[in-house]
Amino acid sequence: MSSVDTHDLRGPAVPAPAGRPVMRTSGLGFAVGGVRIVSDVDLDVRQGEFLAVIGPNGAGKTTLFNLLTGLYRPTSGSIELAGDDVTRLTPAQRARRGMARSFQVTSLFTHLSVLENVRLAARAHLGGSARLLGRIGRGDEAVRRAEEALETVGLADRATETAANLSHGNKRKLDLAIAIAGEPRVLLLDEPTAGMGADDLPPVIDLIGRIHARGTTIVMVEHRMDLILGLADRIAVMHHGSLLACDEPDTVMADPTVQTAYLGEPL
Amino acid sequence: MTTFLLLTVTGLGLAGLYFLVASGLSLIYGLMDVLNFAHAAFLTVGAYASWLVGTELTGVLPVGVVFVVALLAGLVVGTLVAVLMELGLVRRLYGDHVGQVLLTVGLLLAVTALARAVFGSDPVRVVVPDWMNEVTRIGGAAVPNSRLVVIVTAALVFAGLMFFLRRTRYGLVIRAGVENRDMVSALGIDVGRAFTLVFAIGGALASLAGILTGAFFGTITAEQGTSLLIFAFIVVIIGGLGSIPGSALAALAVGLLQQYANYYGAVGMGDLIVVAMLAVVLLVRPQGLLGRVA
Amino acid sequence: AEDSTAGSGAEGGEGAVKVGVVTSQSGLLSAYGKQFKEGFEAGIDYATDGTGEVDGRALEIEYADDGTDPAKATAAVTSMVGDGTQIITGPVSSGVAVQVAPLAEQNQFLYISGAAATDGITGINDYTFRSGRQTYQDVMTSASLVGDLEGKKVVVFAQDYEFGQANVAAVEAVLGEGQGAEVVPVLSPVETSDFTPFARQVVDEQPDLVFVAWAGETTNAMWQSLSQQGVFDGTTVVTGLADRASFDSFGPAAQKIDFLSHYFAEASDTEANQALVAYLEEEGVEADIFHNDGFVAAQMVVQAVAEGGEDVEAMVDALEGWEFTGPKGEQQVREDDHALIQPMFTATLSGEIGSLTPELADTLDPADIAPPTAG
Amino acid sequence: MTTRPDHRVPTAPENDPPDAATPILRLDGVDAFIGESHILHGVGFTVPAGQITALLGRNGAGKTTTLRSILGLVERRGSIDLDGQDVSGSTTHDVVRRGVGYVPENRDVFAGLTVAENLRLAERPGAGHRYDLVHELFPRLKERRGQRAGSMSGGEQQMLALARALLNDDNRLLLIDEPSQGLAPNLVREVAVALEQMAQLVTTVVVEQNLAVIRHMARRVVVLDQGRVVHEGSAPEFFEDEALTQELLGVHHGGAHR
Amino acid sequence: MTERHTTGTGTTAAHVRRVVVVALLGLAVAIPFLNREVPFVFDGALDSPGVLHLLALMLVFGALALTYDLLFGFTGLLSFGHALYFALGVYGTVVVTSELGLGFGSGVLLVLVAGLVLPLVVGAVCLRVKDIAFAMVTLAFAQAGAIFVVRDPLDVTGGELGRSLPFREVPEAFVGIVNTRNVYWLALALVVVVYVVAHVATRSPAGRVWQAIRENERRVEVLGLSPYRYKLTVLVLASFLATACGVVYVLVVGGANPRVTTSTFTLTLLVMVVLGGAGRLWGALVGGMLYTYLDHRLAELATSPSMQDLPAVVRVPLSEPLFALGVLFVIVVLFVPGGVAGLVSRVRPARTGRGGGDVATAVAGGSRTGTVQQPDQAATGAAHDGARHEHEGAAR
Ligand SMILES: Nc1ncnc2c1ncn2[C@@H]1O[C@H](COP(=O)(O)OP(=O)(O)OP(=O)(O)O)[C@@H](O)[C@H]1O
Ligand SMILES: Nc1ncnc2c1ncn2[C@@H]1O[C@H](COP(=O)(O)OP(=O)(O)OP(=O)(O)O)[C@@H](O)[C@H]1O
Ligand SMILES: [Mg+2]
Ligand SMILES: [Mg+2]
Repeated sequence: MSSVDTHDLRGPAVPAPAGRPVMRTSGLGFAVGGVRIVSDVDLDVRQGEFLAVIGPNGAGKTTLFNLLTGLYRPTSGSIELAGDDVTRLTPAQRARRGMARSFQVTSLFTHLSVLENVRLAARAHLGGSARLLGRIGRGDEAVRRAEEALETVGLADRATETAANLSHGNKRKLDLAIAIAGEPRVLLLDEPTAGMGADDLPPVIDLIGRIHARGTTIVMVEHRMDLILGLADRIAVMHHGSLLACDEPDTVMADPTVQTAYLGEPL
Repeated sequence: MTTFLLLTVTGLGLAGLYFLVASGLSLIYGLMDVLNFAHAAFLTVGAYASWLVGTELTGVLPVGVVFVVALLAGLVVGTLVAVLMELGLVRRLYGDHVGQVLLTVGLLLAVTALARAVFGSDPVRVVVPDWMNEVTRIGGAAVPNSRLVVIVTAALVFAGLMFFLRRTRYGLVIRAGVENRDMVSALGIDVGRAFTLVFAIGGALASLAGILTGAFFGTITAEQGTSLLIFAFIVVIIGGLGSIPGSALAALAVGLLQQYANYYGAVGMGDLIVVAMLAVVLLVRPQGLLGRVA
Repeated sequence: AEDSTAGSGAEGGEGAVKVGVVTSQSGLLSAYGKQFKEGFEAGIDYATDGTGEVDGRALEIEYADDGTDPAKATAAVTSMVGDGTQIITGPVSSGVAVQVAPLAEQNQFLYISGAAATDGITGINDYTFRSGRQTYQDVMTSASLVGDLEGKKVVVFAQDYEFGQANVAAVEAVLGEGQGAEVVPVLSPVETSDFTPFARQVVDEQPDLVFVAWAGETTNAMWQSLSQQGVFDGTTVVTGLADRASFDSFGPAAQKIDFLSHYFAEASDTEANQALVAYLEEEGVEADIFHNDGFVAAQMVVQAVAEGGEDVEAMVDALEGWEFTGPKGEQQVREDDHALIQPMFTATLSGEIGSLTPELADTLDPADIAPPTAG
Repeated sequence: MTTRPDHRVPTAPENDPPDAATPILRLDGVDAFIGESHILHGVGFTVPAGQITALLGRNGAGKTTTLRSILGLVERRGSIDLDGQDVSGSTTHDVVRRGVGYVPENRDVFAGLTVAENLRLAERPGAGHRYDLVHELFPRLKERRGQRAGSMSGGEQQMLALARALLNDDNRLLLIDEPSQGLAPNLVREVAVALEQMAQLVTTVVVEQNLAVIRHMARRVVVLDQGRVVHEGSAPEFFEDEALTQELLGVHHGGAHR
Repeated sequence: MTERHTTGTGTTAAHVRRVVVVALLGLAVAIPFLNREVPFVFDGALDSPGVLHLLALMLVFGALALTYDLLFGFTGLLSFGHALYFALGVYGTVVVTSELGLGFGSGVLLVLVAGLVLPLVVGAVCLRVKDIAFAMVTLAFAQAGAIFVVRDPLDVTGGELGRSLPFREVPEAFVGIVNTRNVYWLALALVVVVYVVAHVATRSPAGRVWQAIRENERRVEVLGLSPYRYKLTVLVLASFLATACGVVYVLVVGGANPRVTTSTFTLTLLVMVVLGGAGRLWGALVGGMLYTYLDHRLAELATSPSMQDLPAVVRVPLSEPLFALGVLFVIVVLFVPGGVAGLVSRVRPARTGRGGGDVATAVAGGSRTGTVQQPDQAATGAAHDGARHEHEGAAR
């Protein structure tokens, strides 16, 4: 399980100096049929940081992710990735610039094997995969990476299983494996731990921490504060589509509005 | 002017015919996501059943009565066949859309071939009351009464379907059932029955269309259903997934346009214009004119 | 004279001769194919005096279904010819005939095309003959139905496809250029479901003669539209009489139409026709339009074998210029292009719908309606 | 009729021995199959009326399959006794009509229908419909009546899934698969409270991965592993026993991360 | 460590398979020399022109079904317009050789170029929509093609009669019944070429992506691949190969007929692929061959004397081959998911686990989403209604 350390985990292609924004939105807004779902979000994500995004249900967190990855076209504002304006780029183009994500609702290739699911992701990020010639062989880099990713999330023993046959929690793990297999520059995780068993949580949290530690920028939506606090460099709080705050964990947690709007009384 | 009027009324008649064929298709497709190729088979079955009864009774009863009895008989047989098909075959494949499409393709091929083997490849003549073949003068245009019958029937079917979908729970049950059958039964609802009912309605509508097509053309052939099916598909798709008003609108557009284009345009414009319309509508508005979107 | 050799000289009998009959026994034109096949059997029975042998040579007849599909027809022909068959007769579909005819030239077998009406088969190559009539003869017959057409207006009402267009062309040539009539085509698309506007168009032209060339399942609807729009009030309407099953499709207009006819049982009383009708009666079938074509094909096969033995070139020679009496009457295979010069009929329908019977109006002299030499 | 949720955690009626309650549900030797896979092997346990039973186990242990086999959504064998009647041969809708509410793990809201339509579909004829309770607990659902359920956020869909199960007032048994999934912390608490308050009326079986949520609610636990019941007993005792939770669920220091 | 994932190399199963393939191919090549009757199966000796002709037709349709499988079975593109490209090959060859006087070789070359250009243009338009809409737009284009052929505005196609190939322009080796064996070998070569191309393509990196698109197109996009480009690639490839099939078809049959342009013909392709097993190349090949065989042989059977003694209830339906084929098809869809290929893999002992990199295995019978299995919400939502706006990422 801890073999991760020995893996050849590459850092981002061109490491930007720490603290420089790797992703930035300005005045980002999204509306459907006149309903504003995300409004005026100015967010700086710094190179190599771990940014947690919290907020009540329906605050606009997933929508923000969809805007960042290009699944939605913003109705206002712009998005920069590593200094370039990517507002108009397709999801595929953004992904090729080093953006990867996991989904809140698991999104898999259900009839393919678990390994093939991850291999495709790895392949996509290695680029040059539109070839009509050649075959996927033993020494394939993508296969190697895929196997690593599966090992990491603890699905290695189910590699040949058809993805549809996995239990819910295991599907969630596979979704995470797909996201990390591409060794992205920026990794967006939407509630990656939902549905995961208590015994699997520590290794997964551990894993996310390690991915972060090797320089990947991580933005993660998560409702469980206990999981966030140890990891996040900063916490962004969304509410009613706007960014309420974005600051150090301690500062955010001390904020009374966050307490009432989001956390409620302790259990 | 008279010609234009005639074109318009007959265009409406054609629209009515298209709508009758499309309505059952649209119902099943919209609610159950089954692109039901076998619709044309129901059409054929209903038409031939009605014809059989009609020829048996001709001479025994007055023509008007024969027509009504034959119509009812056709409806019953068509509906029954649809129900049996749903219970025996389609039911096994819920949740597998491609499988269902394939199944209905196979049924269409088989039923059409069977009808040809049994009834021959020559058209058979249907008995209709003389009145249907007479004309009514509308502003100088001699409009065949059968067209008026089709137009009125189509309007009634439209109203009936709207009632079924808007005022009863079935519309909801089936739309939900298509998305996730298990979850609907987990709400305590017998989805199977609802699906069978919709198939029955689809079969009844198809046989109604088949019988009226017979009245419209005066003849029935085994291939009639298949050739109308393509137009019905086009109507359903232009109108938008599962939207009955959409189908009605598209049927109107297709019927009228085809009639005008055939007359005023170069020969064969009618077909091409319909095909072009389909392509354009889909490329501009992939969900169709009134299709469901967010 | 055609069967003078049949049945004689069993001594001289050499090997059997294989004959392949390729028709539609399934598919769209299966009804026609069935007639052709029955007619052929009747013809063989007649031309060989019931022996099935020609000069002691047995005729080994093999039947195949082409499903009205050229691919199946070529497959069947290939298989038969590959097995040593030298005579093929068949399709009732012009589309199939067009595909099979070139094979005859490629592979040097005798091909007697069946009921296909297309003019294109005439003169297509040395090995191809026809046993039925061609479109040109249809049109010429219709010309006889009206008197002098000089300066009159003729509307051709047809479907816009090969068959319809061929009729338009023929009418333009025969009635237009030939007789000085003004020819106006009104073409409807093949797939049209409502003919009302086209019927209206026909009426609006105020023609003296309407020539209707129609085939297929929409016939009934078309006639209905024509009568509804009042075409029959004061205009002569002419069309071809097809098989019996189609009589009812003329609807209430049936008695008002002047028909040109290729063949119906009541049209002639030649010995061959009597034989054909009698043979079919035994089978419980009423003689119909394409029974003739099958019968004639059989006569031609017997003639070819009788004179040509096993040599295809000799068979061709035997048929070229051959004169004989078929069910329709005296006919001749024209030497130059293998057109079948034959009589045609005009007719009317009488009786009630459901029991309409054709009545002969006139028999046209083969020479008067002979098509121009093709090629 | 309406149970108003409040933010107080009600004290569990401690001196009410769980096993004394009459079981409303009893599974015995249940085998379940999905396609060709044999998923459950002789699962048996009882669910006493009037309280919350937690169904626990690692990912893939068979918790969801257990709930689904009670409902007849998977092929099953064995005896499933619901309120004195064996339902192991019944169709899903027949089981549900006996008064069962179900919240699936995937939420499984009807994405193409509106919120209102989703709820309307859940209305069981003959039962009263507790819209007031549902709207009180999840005001969002009232605001968004006309929104297509598929366009709702993850948490909002979860609210809808819960609301569907809570709607009918003749429910006797609730089967809830991971209620806290995707819900914000404040809502998790409210839902937990509501479920606890209703448990007296509606016996509840909850599958939950977040032990912090379940440990205060449940009176009994059933633990599954690889399709078999490996533990059944009182909840407080189970959660106290660190060695046991460690062994069966792989959790360290008593469950939560907090 | 996980089991190494292989694509079939090195294992004994692969060896066996290779031996079988080589043996079958050798047998196929040798058929024209085998003067042997196969009672019931064929009507005549194997080396007779009739049998060789039928075999050649079967091979051509097998190859055509294979090209359709690339679209439908592998990428999940339900196209109702595949007949268009086959018809392009068929009519193109006939028209170009009779009208342009380029000579046969250059004529065919021209047709093949058209077989690349047309799908590129039409596909670029059609692929802007998905699912049923895609099926219908392709149908519309194919209908336009069919109308063009039957209406024949340029006076080149022969309308509904069709047109025969001017055989004097064709290389002599392929003309006449005496040369049927050459035509047979040509068809065999076509199958080999199409199979190899399809095999290589589906095993290639791009081929794996087709597979993935079929499963979950949106996910593919988020991974950084453009589904549009991949779909266009497979559409052009399959269409081009279909055009090549059309060219060979003309040489086998000797002419063009509007039948190959109809939507019924496309439906037939669908039937062939499903009969054989969608998503398995050899399955589609077998399906196409089997269908063609039955289509021809059932017709012969129906007219055979032995049939005439059967009671009408049996004889009448069987007189229409499409009835038997339709029923057979229904049975396969209902009871034999995966078609012939599915049957075979069920009989054969399972190989090393499903899906271990073998894409084909994973999809055999994969055209269905089981009812029991928990639906993957996002995926089902997107799949069954492309138009619906999915909150979790409908691209707009
Ligand atoms: N088409 C739409 N019409 C109306 N409202 C919409 C539409 N699409 C999304 N919304 C609303 O936008 C809001 C933001 O949703 P989003 O999924 O971004 O929330 P979230 O912060 O991820 O919530 P959760 O924590 O529950 O996942 C929700 O309230 C949702 O209902
Ligand atoms: N469609 C399927 N086909 C085959 N096996 C399946 C299928 N669905 C689930 N399984 C298997 O059944 C077992 C039990 O699954 P189940 O969903 O009941 O687990 P669970 O305890 O609910 O897990 P989780 O906590 O992850 O939701 C798992 O091993 C899973 O792999
Ligand atoms: Mg969210
Ligand atoms: Mg579960």
